[in-house]
Amino acid sequence: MKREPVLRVVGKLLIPYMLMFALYVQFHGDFGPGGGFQAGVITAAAVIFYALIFGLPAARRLVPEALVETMVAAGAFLYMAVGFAGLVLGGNYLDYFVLDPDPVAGQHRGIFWVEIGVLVTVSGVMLKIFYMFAGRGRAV
Amino acid sequence: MTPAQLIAAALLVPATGAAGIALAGRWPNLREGVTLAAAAALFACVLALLPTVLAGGVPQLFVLEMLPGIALGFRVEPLGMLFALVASGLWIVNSVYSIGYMRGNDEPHQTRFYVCFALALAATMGIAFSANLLTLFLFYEMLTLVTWPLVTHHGDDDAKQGGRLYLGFLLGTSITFLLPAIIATWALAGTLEFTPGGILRGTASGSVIGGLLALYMFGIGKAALMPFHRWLPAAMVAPTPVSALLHAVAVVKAGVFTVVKVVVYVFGVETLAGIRAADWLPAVAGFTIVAASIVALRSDNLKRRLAYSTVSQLSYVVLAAALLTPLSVAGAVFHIAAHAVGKITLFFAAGAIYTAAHKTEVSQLDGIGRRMPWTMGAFTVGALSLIGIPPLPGFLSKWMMFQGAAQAGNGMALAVLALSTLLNAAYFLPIVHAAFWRAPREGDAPHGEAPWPSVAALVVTAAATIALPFASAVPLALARAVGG
Amino acid sequence: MPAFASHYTYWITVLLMAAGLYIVVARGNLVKKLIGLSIFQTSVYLLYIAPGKLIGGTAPILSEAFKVYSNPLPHVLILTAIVVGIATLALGLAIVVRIREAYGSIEEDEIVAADRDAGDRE
Amino acid sequence: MTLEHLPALQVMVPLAAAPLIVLLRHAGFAWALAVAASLFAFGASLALALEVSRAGAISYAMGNWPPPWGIEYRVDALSAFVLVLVSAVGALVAPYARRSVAAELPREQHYLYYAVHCLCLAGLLGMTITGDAFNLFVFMEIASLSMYVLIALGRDRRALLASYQYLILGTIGATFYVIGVGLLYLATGTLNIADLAARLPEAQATRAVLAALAFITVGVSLKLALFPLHLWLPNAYAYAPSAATAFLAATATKVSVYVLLRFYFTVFGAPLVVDALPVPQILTGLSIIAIVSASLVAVWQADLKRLLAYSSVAQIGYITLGIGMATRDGLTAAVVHLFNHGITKGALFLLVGGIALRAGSVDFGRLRGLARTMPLTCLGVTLAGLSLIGVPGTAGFISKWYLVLGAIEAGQAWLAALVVLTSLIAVAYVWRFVEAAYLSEPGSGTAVAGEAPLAMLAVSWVMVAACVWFGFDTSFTVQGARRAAELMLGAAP
Repeated sequence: MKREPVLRVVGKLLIPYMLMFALYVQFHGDFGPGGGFQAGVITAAAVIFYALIFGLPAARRLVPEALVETMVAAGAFLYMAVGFAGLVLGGNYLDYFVLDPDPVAGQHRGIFWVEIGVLVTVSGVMLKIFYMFAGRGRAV
Repeated sequence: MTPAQLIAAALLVPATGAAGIALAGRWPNLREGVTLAAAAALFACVLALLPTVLAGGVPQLFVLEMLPGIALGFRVEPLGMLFALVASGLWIVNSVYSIGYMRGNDEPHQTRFYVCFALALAATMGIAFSANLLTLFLFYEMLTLVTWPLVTHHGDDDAKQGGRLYLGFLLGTSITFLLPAIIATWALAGTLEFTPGGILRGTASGSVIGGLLALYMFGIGKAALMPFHRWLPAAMVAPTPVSALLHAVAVVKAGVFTVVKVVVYVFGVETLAGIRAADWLPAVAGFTIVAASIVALRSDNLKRRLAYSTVSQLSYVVLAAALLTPLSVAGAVFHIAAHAVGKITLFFAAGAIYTAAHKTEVSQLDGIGRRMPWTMGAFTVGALSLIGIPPLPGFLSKWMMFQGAAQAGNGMALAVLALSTLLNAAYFLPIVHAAFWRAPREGDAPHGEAPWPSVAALVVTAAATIALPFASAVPLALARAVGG
Repeated sequence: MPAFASHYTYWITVLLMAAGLYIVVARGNLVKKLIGLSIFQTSVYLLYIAPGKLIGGTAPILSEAFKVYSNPLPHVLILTAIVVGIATLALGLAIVVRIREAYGSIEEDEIVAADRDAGDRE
Repeated sequence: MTLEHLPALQVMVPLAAAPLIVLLRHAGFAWALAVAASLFAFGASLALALEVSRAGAISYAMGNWPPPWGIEYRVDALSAFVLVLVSAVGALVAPYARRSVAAELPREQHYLYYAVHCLCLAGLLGMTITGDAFNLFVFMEIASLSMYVLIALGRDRRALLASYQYLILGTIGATFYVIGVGLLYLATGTLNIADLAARLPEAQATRAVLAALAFITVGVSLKLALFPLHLWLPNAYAYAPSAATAFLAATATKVSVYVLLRFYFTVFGAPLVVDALPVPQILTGLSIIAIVSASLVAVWQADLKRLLAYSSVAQIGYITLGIGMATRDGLTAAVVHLFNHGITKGALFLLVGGIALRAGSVDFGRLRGLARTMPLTCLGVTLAGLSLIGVPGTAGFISKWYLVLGAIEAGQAWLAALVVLTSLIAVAYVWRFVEAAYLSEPGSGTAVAGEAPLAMLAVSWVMVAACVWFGFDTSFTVQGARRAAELMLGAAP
C-alpha cells in the first residue's frame, strides 16, 4: 500500500488526530467514559495504522521494539511507583489520599499518574502483540 | 563423663567414625585404623555405662521434641545395655576379621563398606538406647537403609535381587505393619515411652490388643518370623563380615530386641498374660523354629544353612518372650547374647573357608578340618553352643526357656524346644563330622588357614563362647533385671 | 414475562459457556481452540455485567438529578477480566505461532503424530 | 513504617522487580534483582509468620479503603504458613537459576526468565495473601500466565505443546473459578473472603451457592492437578527449564491447594462442605485413585523428570486425602504435607536440574552408574527420595504420621493401610533411581563431567538439608499446620 498516494495522504492527515483523540480520552477519563485503557489502545492503533500504510519496517524505525518493551515495563513500573509513593508519604500501599494535603486532590493526582502508567503499558502491549504477529509468518 | 554424655558419645562415635573413614578412604591402613579406633572407643563408652545400669540406674538423654509429646530421646535399661554391649564388643572383633576378609578377597568399594558398617553400628546403638517407640523406629529404618549398600555390595544381578528382597521385606513390613501399630499405640495410649509394665493396659479390648500384637510381631521384619523371613537368606549375598556381624548379630538382634522391648515395655507381660488373643504367638514362633530348622537341614550352601539356623534361633527369642514368664523372658534376653557369640563364630568360619579354599557348599567340606584346624575348631565350639551342649552359653539360655515353658505349662513349647535341639544337632554335627573325620576329596587345591586377622577374630569369638558361662554374671544380671 | 424469559441473559451466558467449552474440546485446530476459550471467557463477562444493570439506571456518577444507577463494581471487575483474557489469548497465539514454527502444523493430531515419530526415531 | 506495610511489600516488591528487570535488560542485573526480590519476600514472609503467631491475624487495607469495600490483604495462620513455603522456594530457586538458565536458555532470554520468575512469585504470593476473591483470580492469572511462559521457555519443542495444553486447561480452571466467584457475588453482594464467610450462612443452601461451590471446586482442582484433572502436569514439569520445574513443582499446586482449603473451610465452612455435602467422600475417592494410579504410572516412566511429575500427582493425592478426612489431624496432615512435599519435590527437581545440566538428559539410560561422577547429587536425590517415601528422620515421615494418625482416629483403618501400602510403591520408584545410580555400570551415555556447579549443588543441598531438618525439628511445620487446622475448623480464638 506504500504506493497509494490517497492512503498516504489520508493517513498522514488522520494519525495526528488519532493521537490527539487518545489524549482527550486519556485526560477526560476523570470525568466521563475513557481512561488509560482506551487511550492506550487508540495510541497503539495510530501506530498500527502507520505500519499498515507505510510498512512494518517503517513503523519499527519510528517505534523500535526496544522502546515498545520499555514502554510495557515502564508503565507497569509507574503504576507501582504511585503505590510506593503512598507508602513513602505515610499511607498504605496505593493510598491516594496522602498524595496531596487535600484528600480529593490526592485522589485526582493518584488516578492521573496511574492512568498514565496504564496508557503507556497498554499501548506498549498492543504494539508488542502487533509486532510479534506481524513479524512472523512470512519467515516460515 | 556423665551418663548422658556417654549415651551421646555412643551414638556419635560410630557416626563421626564413618565420616573419618570416608575422609581416610585413600589410605587403607589409616582407614582401617580409624575403624578399629572407633570400635574400641564405642566399646569403651558402652562399658563405661555398665556400672550405672548394674547399680539400677537409668541414664537418660533427651535431644529434642520430634512431634508434640514425642521426643527423640534415649534411655539405657538392662535389655538395651546387654544388646549394646554385645554389638559394640563384637564390632571390634568383626573389624579385625573384616580387614583379613576384605583384603584377602580383594573386594571392591572397601571405603563404602567400612562407612556403612560404622553407620550401621550407630543405628544399632540408637535402637539399643531408644527411650520410645518413635526413636526406635527411626533408627530401625536407618539400620535397614545403611545396611542395604552392604547387602548389594557386589553390585551384580544376584546382589540387586537380594537387595530388593532385603529392602522389600524390611521396609515393607516396617512401613505397612509396624508404623501403623506405633501410630495406633499413640492414638490409644497417648504416649510411646517404654515403661515397665507396659503402656497399653486397659486402653483397649483384648481383640484390639491382639490385633496390635500381630501388627507388631509381623511388622518387626528383622525378627524374621515366618512368613517374613525371606530377606535373611537373601541378605547372604553380602560379604561374610556383613553376614556375621549384621545378619547374625546387629540387624536380627535389633529385631528380636524390639520384640522383647515391645512385649515387656509396651504391652506389658501381665497385660498380655491376661488376654487370650496372644496365644497364637508361641505357635507361630514354634512353627518358625521347626520349619526353618528343616530348611537349614536341607540346604547345602553353608551360609544359607547358617541363615536359616539364624531364622530358627531368632524365633527362640520370640517364643521365649511370648511365654510371658519371668524366667523365659530372662532366657530370651540371655539368648540374644548367647546366639550372638556362637553364630558370629560360625559365620567367621564360613568366611574363612571361602577366603582360604573358595568353598561355599557343605558337601565340599570333607576333611577341611585338617587343613584349617583353628577355623573348624572354632566352628565346632559355636555349633555345640547353639545345639545347647552344657556348659556352653546356648545351653544356659535353653535351660531357662525350658523352665519357663514348664512354668507356663505350655507343652507345645516344650516339644518344640526338644525337637529343635535335635534338628540343630542334625544340621550342625554332620559338618563337624565331615570336616574332621572324612578324607579330603581328590583334586582339591591345597590351602592353609585364612589370613591371620580372620583366624584371630574367630578364635577370639570361640573363646568368648567358652568363657561366657564363666563370666555370665553380668549378662545374667541384666537378663534377670528385664525378666523382673 | 415468565421467569425463564426474564432471565434471558443467563440463557445466553450458559449457551456461550457451553459453546465455548465444546469448541475447546472438540476442535483439533489450536487456533480454533483458543477462539473457543475466548467465547467461554466471554460468557463470564456477561454473567457479571448483566445483573449489574438496572433498567432505567444511569452511569454511576453522583448527581442530585439521578437516584437510580447501575452497580459499577462488575464493570471494574470485568474490565480486569477482559485484560486477563486478552493477555491469555495473546500468549496462547504466540505459543501457537511458535508451535507452527517448530512443527509446521497447528493441528493437534499432526503434532502428536510428529512427536511420536520423533520418539520412535530416538 | 516497613513492618506494618509488610503484607503489601511482600507481593509488591517482586511484582515491581519484574518491570525493573525488563527495563534494565541486563542478564547479570536481572539475576541480582530477582535474587534480591526473592530474598526480600522470604524475609517478609518470615516476619509475617512470626507476627501472626505472636499477635494473630493481620489485615491490610490496600489504598486505605477499608474492607469489605477495598481489597484486603489478610495474613492468618494458614496463609502465613503457605507464604513461607512459597517465598522460601523462590529464594532458593533464584540463586540456583543462574547457572541452570545460562546453560538451558539463549542469552537474550535470560532477563525475560528472571522477570517472569519474579512475576510468578508475586502472583503466587498474592494468591496466598489476598483476602479478596476476585483479586485472587487476578493473581491466579498473573501466576498462571507467567508459568505458561516459563514452561514455553523449555528447550524441547514439546515444551511449547505442554505450555499450550496447560494454558487451555489452566484458563478453563481459572474461568470456572471466576464463574464460581461471580455466583457467590450474585448471592451475597460481596467479594471479600471474610465478608463472604459472614454473609453466606443467610444464603446457605440456595442453588447458586451450591453451583458456586461446584465451579470453584472443579476450577481449583484443575489448577492443583487433582485426579483426573492432572493431565497437563507431567508434560509441563518434564519439558520446562529445570529451575522453573523446581519452582513450579514446589509451589504452584500447593498454592492452589491453599485456595481450595480457603474456600472450603473459611468461605463455605465445614458445616456445608463436610457435613451437608458428600465433598469429603468424593475427595477421598479421587485421592485414592490419584495415589494408586499415579504412583504405579511413575514406576514405569523412562525419564526421571516424568517419574517425579507423576509422583507429584500421587503426593497431591495424599494432601487431598488429608483434606477429605476433614478432622484436625487430617487437616494438619494436609497442611504439613503441603509444606513437606513442597520442599522434598523442590529438592529433587533442583538436583535433577543439575543432572540434566551435566548429563544432557535425565533418561534412566543416562543415569547408570551416575553415583561415581556425581556422588553428592546422587546422595541428595536418595535422601530426598527417602523423604518422598516417608522414612523416619525425613520431612515426609511427619506427613505420613499425621495422615495415618488421622485415618486411625477417624476409625478408617483401611485408609491408614492404603497410605502405608502406597508408600511401598514410592519405594519402588525411588529405588529405580538408586539402583541405576549406584549399582549399574556406567553406560555409554553417562555423564562424565562431574558434579553440578557449586552454586546449584549448594542450593539443592540446602533444600535436602531442610527435608532432613523438618523430619526432626517439627516445631515450625507441625505447630504451624496445627494452628492452621484449628483455624479452619473454627477452634482457634
